[in-house]
Amino acid sequence: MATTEAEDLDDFRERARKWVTANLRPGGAERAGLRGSTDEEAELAAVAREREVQRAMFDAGFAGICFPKEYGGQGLPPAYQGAFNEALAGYEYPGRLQVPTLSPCAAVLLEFGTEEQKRQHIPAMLKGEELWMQLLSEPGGGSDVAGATTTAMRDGEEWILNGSKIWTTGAWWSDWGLCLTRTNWDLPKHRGLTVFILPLRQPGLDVHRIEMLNGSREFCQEFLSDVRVPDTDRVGDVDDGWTVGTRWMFHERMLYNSPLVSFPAGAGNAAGGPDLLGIARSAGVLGDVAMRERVGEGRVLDVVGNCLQDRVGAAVRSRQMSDQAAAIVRLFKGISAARTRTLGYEIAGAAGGVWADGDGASADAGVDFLMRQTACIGGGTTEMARNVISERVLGMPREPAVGRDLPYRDVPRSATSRR
Amino acid sequence: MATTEAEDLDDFRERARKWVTANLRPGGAERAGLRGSTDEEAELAAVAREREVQRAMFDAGFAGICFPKEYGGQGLPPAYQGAFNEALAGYEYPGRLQVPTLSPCAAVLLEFGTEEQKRQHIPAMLKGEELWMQLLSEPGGGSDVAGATTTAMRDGEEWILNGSKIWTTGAWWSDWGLCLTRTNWDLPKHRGLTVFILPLRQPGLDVHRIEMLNGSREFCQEFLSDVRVPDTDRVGDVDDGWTVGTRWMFHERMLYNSPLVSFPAGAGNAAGGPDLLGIARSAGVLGDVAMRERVGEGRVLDVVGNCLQDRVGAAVRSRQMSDQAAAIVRLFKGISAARTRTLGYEIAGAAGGVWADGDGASADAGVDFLMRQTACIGGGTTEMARNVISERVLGMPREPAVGRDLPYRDVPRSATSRR
Amino acid sequence: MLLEPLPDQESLRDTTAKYLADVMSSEQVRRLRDDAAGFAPGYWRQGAELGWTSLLVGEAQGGGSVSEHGLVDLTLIAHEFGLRAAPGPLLPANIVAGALSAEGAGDHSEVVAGLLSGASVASWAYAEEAVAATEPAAMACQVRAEGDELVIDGVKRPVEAAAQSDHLLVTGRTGDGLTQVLVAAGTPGLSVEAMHSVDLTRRFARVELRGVRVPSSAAVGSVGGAGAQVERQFEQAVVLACAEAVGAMQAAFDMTLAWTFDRYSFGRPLASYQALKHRCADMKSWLEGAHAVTDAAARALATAAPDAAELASVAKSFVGDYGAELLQDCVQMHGGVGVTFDHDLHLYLRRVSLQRALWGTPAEHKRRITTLLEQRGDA
Amino acid sequence: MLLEPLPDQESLRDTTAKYLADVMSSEQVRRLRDDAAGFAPGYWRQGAELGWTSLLVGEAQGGGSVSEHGLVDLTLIAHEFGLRAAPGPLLPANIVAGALSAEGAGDHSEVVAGLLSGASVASWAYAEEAVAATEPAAMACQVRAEGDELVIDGVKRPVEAAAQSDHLLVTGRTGDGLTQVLVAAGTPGLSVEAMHSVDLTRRFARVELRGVRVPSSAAVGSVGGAGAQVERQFEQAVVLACAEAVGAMQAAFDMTLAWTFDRYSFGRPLASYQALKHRCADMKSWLEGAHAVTDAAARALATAAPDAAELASVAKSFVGDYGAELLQDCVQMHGGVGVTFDHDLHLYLRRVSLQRALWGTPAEHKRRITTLLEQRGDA
Repeated sequence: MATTEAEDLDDFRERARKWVTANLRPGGAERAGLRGSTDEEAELAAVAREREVQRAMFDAGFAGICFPKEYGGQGLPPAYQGAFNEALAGYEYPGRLQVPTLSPCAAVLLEFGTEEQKRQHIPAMLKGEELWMQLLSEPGGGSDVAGATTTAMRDGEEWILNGSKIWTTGAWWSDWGLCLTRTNWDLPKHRGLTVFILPLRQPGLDVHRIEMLNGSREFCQEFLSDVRVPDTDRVGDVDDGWTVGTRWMFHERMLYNSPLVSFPAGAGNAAGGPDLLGIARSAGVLGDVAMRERVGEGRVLDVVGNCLQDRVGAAVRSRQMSDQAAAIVRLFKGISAARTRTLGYEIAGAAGGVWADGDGASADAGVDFLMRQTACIGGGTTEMARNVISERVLGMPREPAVGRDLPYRDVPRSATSRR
Repeated sequence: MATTEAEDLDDFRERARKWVTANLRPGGAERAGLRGSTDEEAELAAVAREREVQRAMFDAGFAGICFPKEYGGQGLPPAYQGAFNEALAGYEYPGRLQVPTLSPCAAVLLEFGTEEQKRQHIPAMLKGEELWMQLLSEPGGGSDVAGATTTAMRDGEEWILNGSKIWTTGAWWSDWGLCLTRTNWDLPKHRGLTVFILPLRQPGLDVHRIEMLNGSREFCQEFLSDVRVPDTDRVGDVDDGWTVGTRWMFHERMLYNSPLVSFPAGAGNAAGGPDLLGIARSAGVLGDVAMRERVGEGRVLDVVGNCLQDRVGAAVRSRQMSDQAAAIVRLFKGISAARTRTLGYEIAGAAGGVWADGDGASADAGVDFLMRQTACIGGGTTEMARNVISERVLGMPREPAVGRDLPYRDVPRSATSRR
Repeated sequence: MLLEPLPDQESLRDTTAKYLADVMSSEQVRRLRDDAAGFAPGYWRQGAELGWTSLLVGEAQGGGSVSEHGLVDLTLIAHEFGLRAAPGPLLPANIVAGALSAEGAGDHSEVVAGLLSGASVASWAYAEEAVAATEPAAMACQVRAEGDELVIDGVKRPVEAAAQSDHLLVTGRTGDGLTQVLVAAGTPGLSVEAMHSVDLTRRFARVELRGVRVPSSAAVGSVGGAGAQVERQFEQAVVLACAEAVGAMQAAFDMTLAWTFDRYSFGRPLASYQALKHRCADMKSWLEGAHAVTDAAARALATAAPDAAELASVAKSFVGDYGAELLQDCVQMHGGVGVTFDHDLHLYLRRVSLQRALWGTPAEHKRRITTLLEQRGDA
Repeated sequence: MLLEPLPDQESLRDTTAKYLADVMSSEQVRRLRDDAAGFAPGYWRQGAELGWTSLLVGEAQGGGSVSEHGLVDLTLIAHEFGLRAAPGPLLPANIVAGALSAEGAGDHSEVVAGLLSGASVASWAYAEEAVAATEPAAMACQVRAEGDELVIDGVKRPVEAAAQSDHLLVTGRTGDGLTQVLVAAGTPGLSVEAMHSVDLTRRFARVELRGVRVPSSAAVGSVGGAGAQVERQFEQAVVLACAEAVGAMQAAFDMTLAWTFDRYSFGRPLASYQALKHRCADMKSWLEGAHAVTDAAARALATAAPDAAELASVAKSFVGDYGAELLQDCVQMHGGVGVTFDHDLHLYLRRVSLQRALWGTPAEHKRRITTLLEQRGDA
């Protein structure tokens, strides 16, 4: 490793810039969010490339910049990660290994993992050898993460897991997962949970790829049938999983302010929205002032969303706002992503609903429109964000939760998740 | 009176048409809803004219067409009222004497009043001698009508009323009111109410005209200080006022389907919205397609609102929908009225915010915009309409009401209405 | 749809509802994704026997309304199609059948007979790229008379079921006027190229006509004088598109409302959350508004009422805007499962989105309404 | 506004906040409805002593920023104005002071001195009827050179505080270029006619210039070459309008949130209803977005960043659209009392609505953004 204790920030920045330029391909956030990829081979190739890049970063001393040295990191202050992120701007980066592998997964292990767990997994993550996923949402659960019904029953020094998790991005090409389970049905909801580490490729764990309406199959559902996990793979105390879960959620909220992940500076601000100007051009309506207004509106929302993210990020860092304020950004970006896709469909006109090969940007407007709500659902719905903002940021009264103190087995649940 | 038992519908229609043509002025619904009138004399003159017209209708046998003969009505079936309404189309009509005087006030008296009360008041209403108002809303109460805190205390054969009512249209030129009071604070909210008749011009009853932001002073607040009401002016049983109130609300919802009131056919459908085409013309943007879209959008909302009103009205009459479905129309029209005023302000551009004498239609766009929410507040907020639709029409669970069974004195209330 | 259908209208609707329930489960709709035509000929023929293609055709030609108003009857069928996101060229086949059998259309009885029996399919080649569907005068396709023949040049897109059609009714310009011509599949100079759409079963194509020659008798109505007929067809298409979209809105709303009762979150059914209750109330108001205005437009068009043109545009604009919002709200309430392929919701989302984009977008119809308002002011 | 103001910025803001709290209660604002000028000269002079008019003027001319960036400092004052719906010609006086003291503006030091002391007031005659404020090239007002004089013909509206101003900075066209001229009140050919506005204290007028003659030295900047300066002034005006509107949004939001806690309906505080909680969450996101983009635009403009023009338009469009919606939501939550004259809410509703309409509507700025995007694409 090339780093020395003494390397100062400017030297580090310069070294990072040189290394990135010499070793990485130009590009950036090319992952097709809403449109999804239907090409399995291309997906696997991209994963393999990301593992390579992560390994190269590790070898050059740029992986885990703010992770402790004893687990393979560099032990440097956050400013160094910031400098590296600036160097990354405009280049490929191993996004799948950053989120959720390094945060929240590695972040949770750092806080709650045993020494053994940390030594086993964190260096492997930093080297790109272990891709991690969060086994959190459940088919009957929606936004109610703590309502997990996937059950872990103790059997000597092992646990036996049964149930199902869903909305795991790319579980089919991943290696490990953090899994939230219910270990005690006689305690109230938040008090009977426990977190486990489990390998995703093992008997009894069936990964099913979910087809979305746009043909994308990046999300998975996992079915767990008598999956055995040694007690040494438990994270945190038995029945105290919500203490782990609370921090897990915290790391999720803080992603773009986290020093644990590498991402090109500004990537959080990448508009990622549809190219409304391009759609207007390909639909032949660039001369129509009403359509020009719509193009402008889309740009307004993108730019304001980025300014808002910067403001809230700064306020959270300076503790003028609590980290719950991240929900403000989540809400705004969700709503505005849905709106810009609607604008795209409006601008495309008939060509948005029915298109020919070679139509240009307008050809994507239809499917983007069909998928528009995913921006308001994935990663916590906008409704949940509104709850958090009103209750946690504005201090308005909490929603009455039924049976907060009842044994969880007695709390009403969706039919599909009743047992 | 010219009517005979034998007059058939066609003859009636023809006679009505001739009478209207010969006796009424062309016009129609000229009352400035949102813009309000600031001219007191003009308002009083209009009230006087309506009393005259009502009297003329009475003398010609066209008042109270569906009211019982013993109270001065004509005792005819609803079709006759419909025929008269058709004849009224395009003519002035005594709107202030229809609503709330004939419905809900007279309608409530017909159902719950004593024989004496009916004989005293209903003929006088039909002759235009008594203008009635509803003393219902209270300053601390908002949409929670049954939460009345205006108190009536029994004193021998009299009651002593104290409290305040608000949002009474034109109480300053009216004669009588139906007043919902609390007569028992030890019973739950809905069980300690009683309704009284009271003259609006009497010592202890102070009518204060409220100035709105647009200068209109048509709404009033009444302050009741030891107002004495004889027990003979009580409507319905003591503490059973909510039975009266429920029907009172029913008549309010059904106004445009009520055979008790006269109104020009189609008046319920009068757009009443801003003249967006006129605004576009006076703002000089009629050639701008984006502004043309806005004009069209306003028209869409007006037309759909009218179609919706017709559909729901027909469905309620044929009992395919409950009368609670009126909330669907109320919601739609409130939202669309607010939207069309926003469209007007957008079309007017700078001339909406700052205008010169002689600017034309755009000169009203600014104040209309400032007042736009009144369409979503007055006559029950759109939020209340959404509650009714979701709970009563769609059958979704009711909102938890705090202290439904507590003595009302122990139920939390707004500070301003606590006593 | 209609609050109080006549008994014959009810039975028309019921037979179609039962037939679709039997043969067109959502599983079957999903399977048709991979079917090149999007529907089977037998399915269509059986539907034709139930009256799917006869309602705009006069009795003399073998068709007939079950009420006085064939278009209103047909909206009942379209509504059922929407309720099931059913496949098949309902809209274009009917528009063409109606056009061919209209007074002054000329003799096209053989083609009409094929459409009535469901043995053949026809479509309307009307729309063009980058031309608002609300402005037929702006279309580029040319029809010119040469002796006893008509020669057509132009590109039409999208044309529904063009590759599945035995005949196309092509609308083009002759000078400043409009002309409609019936062109048989396979006529030299005619080429059909498949397009993609947001819908799962409806198929569309780009139709190119290069010096396509047909005999003068192929004209439907007068050469250069078909403007009024084209407008009527367009408004019929608009109303049918709305009726189908309203059916899809109704299905999606019902499904979503039921879901809010079944699904629990934080120990309470979704239906108990006021934010969702209020969203459902808004949706209900849009849904009833969409029913109301579509019915009003169908009635106005069927009775040639003076406000028919405006009502058609009002309906299309409203159903397009609010139908799409309603469907997206349904998706939101379902969460991720609502955009999975195995769920039924997207079938309706697709249908509503398709109908929003075709036959004039909401924006285009709003502009048309303003023009109509101005004309009324001028009159 | 600024998350982390410098100490000097904070003290600038605090002195203004205290002064306004002392002299400008909402009762006082309401009383000023009947005041012809909308503000008292003494009020303005005292404000000027607190720095209200000096921040865009260089130190050499007696002004000076408390940070590096006078415009950013000034947004703090504008924000305080918004928080109190305070009266006074803050925006035009500063724009003119800045313009007169800019490099190459010529010598207007006497006028600048008057503005700095608050002894005199000036305004900017920029807008014209039926010309988008975002398109100065379309303005009709003409300035032509005749010997040693400039002759101005045109009609400007609305001009803020025109009747209260000692000088007007008039922007007009000279050929294809723009020219700015300082015209003293009372100059022959200049007439000022009062207009009405949605605001309670801000006064506007229609200013007609018929053959108004001034010496060439009255030009501010070069004749026919003031385009860039005009654009800068315009963007400054846009940002100040936004900053003020954001202050009004903040005041209205805070007042409304408190109201939801105090007000009970059906035995529960309004704040406990999820539908209202979610509305407040949306409002909070708009409010923070408005703060964020306005601060970003001010910073970009103060530092002459390449995206300054776009950010200014984005801010104006967003604050205009969402500020108005936020205020109307505040009205809705208040119910009828929110539109009574005696309540404070309408003071903010008025201010936000006014700023929405002036200096380019949201629609006009969206169009401008699209043009900027195209230019960027071309570059």
